[in-house]
Amino acid sequence: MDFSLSEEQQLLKDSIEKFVSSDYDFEARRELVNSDLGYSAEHWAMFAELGWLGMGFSEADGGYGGTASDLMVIMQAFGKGLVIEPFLANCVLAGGAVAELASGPQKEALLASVIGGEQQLALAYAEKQARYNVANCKTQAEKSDDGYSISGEKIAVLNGGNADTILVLARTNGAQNDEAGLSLFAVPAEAQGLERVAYTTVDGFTGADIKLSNVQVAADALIGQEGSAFAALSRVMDRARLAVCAEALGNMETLLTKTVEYTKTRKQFGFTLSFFQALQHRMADMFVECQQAQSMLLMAAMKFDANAEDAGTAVSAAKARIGQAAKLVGQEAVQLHGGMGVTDELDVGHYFKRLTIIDTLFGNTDYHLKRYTQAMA
Amino acid sequence: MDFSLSEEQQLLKDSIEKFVSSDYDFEARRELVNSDLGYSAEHWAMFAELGWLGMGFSEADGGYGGTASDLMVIMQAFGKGLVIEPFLANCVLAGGAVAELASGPQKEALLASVIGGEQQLALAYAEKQARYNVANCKTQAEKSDDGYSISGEKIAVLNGGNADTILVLARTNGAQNDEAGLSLFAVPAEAQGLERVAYTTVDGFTGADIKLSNVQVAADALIGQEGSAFAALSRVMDRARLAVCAEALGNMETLLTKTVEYTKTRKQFGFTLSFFQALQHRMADMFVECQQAQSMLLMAAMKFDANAEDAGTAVSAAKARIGQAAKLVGQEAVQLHGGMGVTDELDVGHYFKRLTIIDTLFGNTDYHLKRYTQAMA
Amino acid sequence: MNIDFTQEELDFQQEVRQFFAEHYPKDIQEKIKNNIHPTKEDFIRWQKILNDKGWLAENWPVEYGGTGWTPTQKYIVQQEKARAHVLGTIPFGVTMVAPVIYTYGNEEQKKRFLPDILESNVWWCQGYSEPGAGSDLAALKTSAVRDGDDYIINGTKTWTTLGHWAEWMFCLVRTDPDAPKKQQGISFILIDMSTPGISVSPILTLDEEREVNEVHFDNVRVPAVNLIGEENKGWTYAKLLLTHERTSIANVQNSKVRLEKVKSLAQETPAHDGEGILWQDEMFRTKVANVELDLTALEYTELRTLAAVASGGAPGPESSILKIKGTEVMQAIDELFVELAGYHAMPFTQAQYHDGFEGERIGDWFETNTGPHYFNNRKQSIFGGTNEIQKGIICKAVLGL
Amino acid sequence: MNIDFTQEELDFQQEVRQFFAEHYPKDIQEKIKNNIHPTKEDFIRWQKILNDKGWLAENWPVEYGGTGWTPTQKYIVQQEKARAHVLGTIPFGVTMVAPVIYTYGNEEQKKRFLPDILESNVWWCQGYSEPGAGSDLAALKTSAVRDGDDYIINGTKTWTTLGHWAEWMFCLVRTDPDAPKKQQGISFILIDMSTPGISVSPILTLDEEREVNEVHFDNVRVPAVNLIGEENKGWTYAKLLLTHERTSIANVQNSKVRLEKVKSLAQETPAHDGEGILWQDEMFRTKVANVELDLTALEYTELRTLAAVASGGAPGPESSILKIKGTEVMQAIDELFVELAGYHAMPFTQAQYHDGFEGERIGDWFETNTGPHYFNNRKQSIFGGTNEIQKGIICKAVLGL
Repeated sequence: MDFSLSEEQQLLKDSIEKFVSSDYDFEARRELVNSDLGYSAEHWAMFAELGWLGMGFSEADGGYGGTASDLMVIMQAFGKGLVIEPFLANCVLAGGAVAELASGPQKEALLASVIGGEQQLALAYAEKQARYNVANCKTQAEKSDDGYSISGEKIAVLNGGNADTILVLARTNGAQNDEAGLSLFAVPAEAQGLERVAYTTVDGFTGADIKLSNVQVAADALIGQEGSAFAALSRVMDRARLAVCAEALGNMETLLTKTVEYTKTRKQFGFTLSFFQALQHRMADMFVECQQAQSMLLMAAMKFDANAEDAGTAVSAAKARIGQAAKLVGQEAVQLHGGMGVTDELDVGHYFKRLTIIDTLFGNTDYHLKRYTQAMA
Repeated sequence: MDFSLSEEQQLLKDSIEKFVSSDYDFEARRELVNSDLGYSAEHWAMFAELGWLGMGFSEADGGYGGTASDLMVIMQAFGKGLVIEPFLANCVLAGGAVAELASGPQKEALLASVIGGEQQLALAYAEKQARYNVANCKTQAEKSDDGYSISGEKIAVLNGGNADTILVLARTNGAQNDEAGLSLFAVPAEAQGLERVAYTTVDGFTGADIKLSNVQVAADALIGQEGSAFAALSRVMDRARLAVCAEALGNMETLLTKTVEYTKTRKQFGFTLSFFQALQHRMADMFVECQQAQSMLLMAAMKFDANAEDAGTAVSAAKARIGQAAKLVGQEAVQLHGGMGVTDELDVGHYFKRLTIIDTLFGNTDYHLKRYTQAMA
Repeated sequence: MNIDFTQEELDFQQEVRQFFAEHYPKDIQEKIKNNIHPTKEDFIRWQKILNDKGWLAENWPVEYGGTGWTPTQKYIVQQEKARAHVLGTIPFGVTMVAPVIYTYGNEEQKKRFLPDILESNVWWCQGYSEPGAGSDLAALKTSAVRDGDDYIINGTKTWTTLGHWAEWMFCLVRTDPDAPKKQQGISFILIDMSTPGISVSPILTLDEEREVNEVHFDNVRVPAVNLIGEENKGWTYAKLLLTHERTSIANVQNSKVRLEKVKSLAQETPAHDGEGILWQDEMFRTKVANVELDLTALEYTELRTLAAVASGGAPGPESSILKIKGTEVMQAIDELFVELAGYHAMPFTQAQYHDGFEGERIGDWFETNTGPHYFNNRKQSIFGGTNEIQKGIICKAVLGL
Repeated sequence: MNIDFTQEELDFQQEVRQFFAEHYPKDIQEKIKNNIHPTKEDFIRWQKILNDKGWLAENWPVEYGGTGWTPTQKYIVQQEKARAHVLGTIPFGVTMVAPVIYTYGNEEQKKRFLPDILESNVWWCQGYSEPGAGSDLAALKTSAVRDGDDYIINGTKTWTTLGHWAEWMFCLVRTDPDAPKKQQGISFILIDMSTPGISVSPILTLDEEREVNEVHFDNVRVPAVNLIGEENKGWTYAKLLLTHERTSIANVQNSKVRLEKVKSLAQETPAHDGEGILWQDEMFRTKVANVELDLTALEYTELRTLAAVASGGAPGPESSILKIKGTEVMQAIDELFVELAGYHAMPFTQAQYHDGFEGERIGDWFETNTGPHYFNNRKQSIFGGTNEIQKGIICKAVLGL
């Protein structure tokens, strides 16, 4: 057993944390959130140049990393700074699905452009009736003469508004809930019959709801084998869960630091807030939750990377427990900041919003608690 | 709507509280707990004389009260002093079952002696496999020439060791879980074939596990009609639940008072404990829980007395919510008393023990939360 | 003890129900049902209707135009209001400043201000909090210096709810900076918001709405006749108002209606794993049940408090419970809504929830508002005296700690 | 980062497992499995066996007879101990006083005391807490006044666990009552419990067991050679010991075994409504799951702490987390056991859980002990520095508050 980061991971961590602390101030971020693109193209190019966009992929896939612990290092550092660039959507979800499923040439074509930061991808899997069950898919892809015709509705497609290519999960076979019969298609965002309603999300990221009406794609739009998408996407989901757990942990660490700092400076009733023991003990609780969250994340990432039999359960354990920690830390950080905590002006509330949405992403606390409970001997 | 006590109830409350505060000190109680009888015969005679033992019964049944709110007044006051005399077993459980079920002459015979304090009763309904479901009864009563022959095993019979007569719930018909086919029998404690293992309970009360092997009773041992016990006992259970909720509230009120007093006198780090804000806020939480518990109890008692359609659900709501409050208040009282809280010497731990057992009695928090959840629209 | 309504009370319930059915504007009702933000005009229109019926000033003495309702009647009205999705009354005039005016104001002030409050002709706001003071309300610094028949006021107030709609403010100012205790030397004064030197700037909350404001005073000249009661005694008057604020803050009936909505939506919402409905999920049901238990307890705690007030007492420090549990329940319900919305808690669709939106809606009506509502409502445990302050009040005034 | 054991570690695991299978006395194992209180002789017998193997002093440096185990090896041993229901080692000698002796004692003291500790020839107890001091350990008043070659000791120690079995006590005494800070003027001294003037009286805990004691000193004459290190520096030595105490307090592996027991019992226990089994009850399963999540997190928090200690640091203030969460988890498991027992949590059957009981048992083996165990275990969050004290340490030493 070894809990330490590799030398490369430590360097990566240091460089992202340096970027975040010196170049990613909150007011600049606010401008990015309010911009048309919703993030900084310059940052994205820089991430590509520094190799960060390749850290989610193995060397075989043209990347420089690819383990869950690599992702953890990146996402935790991004979480500390509330980075809104679409790393998760491109390099974990869509890119991850391609890496899992695609054949050699497809992989090269798509992943190189992701790692190079030249193309924006999105993964459209969620449907309203499905909640957090990836297998529950009503979108249909019917074989047509020279390819497929896809129809259906997808919601909450991360980066969906900015994506050049959207990877759409569709059913080529089977009933609505079947794990078999799911396939993944690369659909150009500008394809005829594809309508997207893009939006900023409540936590400052971007997403889209997408409607496909008889969208025609060529046969080579199919990523990998027909009917083989479920297992691959399940694995992508678990990696994405670990990624957002790490991001949440970064969020929480920053909130704890900021809360401690704030209470040390803010005076009331003639004392700094940090003098009040009731508040002190609540910050101690926040600290304990952060530590427990860190432990769960390490445990789950290590099990995932070791291909442990119970890796999926471990991921759910982490998502559920970190969900609980995030709720406590997020709510307490806001509460201890008092009125300022609920203003748009201060960054604290925005960390809280991100934590709230992370809980929803890829199955909320209860979904994973239940998955864990069902696996429990 | 009216939340105030009647004049009689107020007088009753005052007189019990006076008895408890001036004549029921903790060391004297300890001696009673350790005595052979496990309670004070003198107290019992006094309770009878003052009419307290009749407060659980209507005037028609020879008593002086009989509403759930009457019971509430008594039990809350008893709870404040951790009174261990077997009021619950005699006047709520066994006596209550007789009042619900018995015919005129049977009633007179049994209830008069209970109200007069001359006879000790116990109600034997619980069976190990049944948990908190009264209908789940394996004990059988088979018709014999001149009466019934009863066989089965009962556990946790409150006052079972001291009882002169034991009211035994037995099946005269139907399958193990049927609500129909349950009958109640008055069995002399010394009947042949009745073995009892008496014990002190962990909270200082007394109880017994009872085994019946072909116990012969006469036909007139049957209380009320054959097969009619379930509805009556369900009602008795709900009254008993309200009674122990009231007792728990009394326990909690004393714990809050004692904890506040203790922290005001105990010094640490140069200050009284009450100076420490983290502890202050926890006592505020205890206060809030006591108030919420009081509200639930009033609500449920009033609905029960009004024969409201949702009275049963209201009782479960109260038992569940008060169970939650009791856990918080009991554990916090012990914790805030530090080492002293976990000693046998101090009364605080004994209140905590009683609260723990009250949660178990007649269905624990989760049992009632589930009953509530199932009734929820 | 008894839980039933009398026949008179049942009749009153019918009357209230019928009045709302007939006179509560349907367009406003639709907005409330659909979480559309009401406008200033909506509030005024409805309050005028209520006042025409004589039902606006629930807590005022009858002599000033109050209803004279018993606690049970008030409870019935609260129930019926929630049931009919009735728009809330803005408290700053009728609930907050009015009791101070009729209790401590002089005859002239009563005549001048109370009628306009009853008729909703004047929109009030509250000038208590300051940027530097936070929960330590009495540490306020906004100064009022006597100059002839006026006071000259300088300073900044903050968290001024709907201050950008207000024509008048009731305000705590420091008239004696040298008083030995900070609670002394504070005065209670009424300020015309159109007076030169006053500027109001928005503070956006986490839902990016303008609800609260900072109000700046730059040598603002306020006639001394606007002072309530005695100079330097303002803290006493303000405290009366704070307990009044707290007894109405539990919001029990609204929470009940919202919790019912959670239940009915859960019957239409797929379970988290997409199989069956969420209402069949025991984890979810248990959470709902636990909130409902707390809410039921709170309802009876509120009723007990109101009964105690009616039989003589002013609302005591026990009212702090109403603030603490009331806000905890509200926020727990917010969390349930977010959970119900699932992925559709994510889109930020502010315009959908304002008057006049005509675009394509994203998500079902409730979904995309759950996040902003949850975020905004974190203020509930902070504003109006944080829940920590309320616990402090319980410790000091009830437990004697 | 990697989670696997190396081949050497797997071999070690086998060795440990086999050793326990072959050498751990079956009669003691049966007691532990059945919650029978072990006797003093049981502890000594087993500790001697462990020491013969060289496995008693897990944390000592190798030069004094320690194992030299890596954190992973210690973790493996903990796992195997829990798995085989191995009786715990009494910490007062080998875990607590020994590190102080080999770190701060002189050569003569090391020679005199360490071998008897290793061989379990001498039973130690701890003399830290005092009736008047509570959590404020440094406020201790027991005085030691130099008189020739001796100290004369007067005062009272309390919560002395198993003090009635002890032959020696390590004790904090005040040697300078005039020191400017209360942490100064404290000395660390070793006391033969058979010295005249010492009396030990029981304090019963909530399960009515004698586990802790008060120890009274009435002009007790203790040779000055028993002083550890320098006079008035005892607080420094004591602090070392406190952090050692805390790293071993999480009890993760025992909690894991107990939680597994909860699960298996739940499969044999009827549900609360008597229909089906409790293990099928989602409310119960969810509670178990939540405890297990916390416990898993704690296990990795402990591993991280041990790894940090191994790579240089002394156990830092982070070890307070182990105390807080470790005891919370223990107590949560106690609650699950009480819930499992149902009505059979009620009978008080103390004698059943002591050596030599031959009467008729009431309830299944585990049931009637759940209440007393739960009550007794409330001490876990109080003794060894209350959880409130631990939070204070986090605030001060980690968060800088």
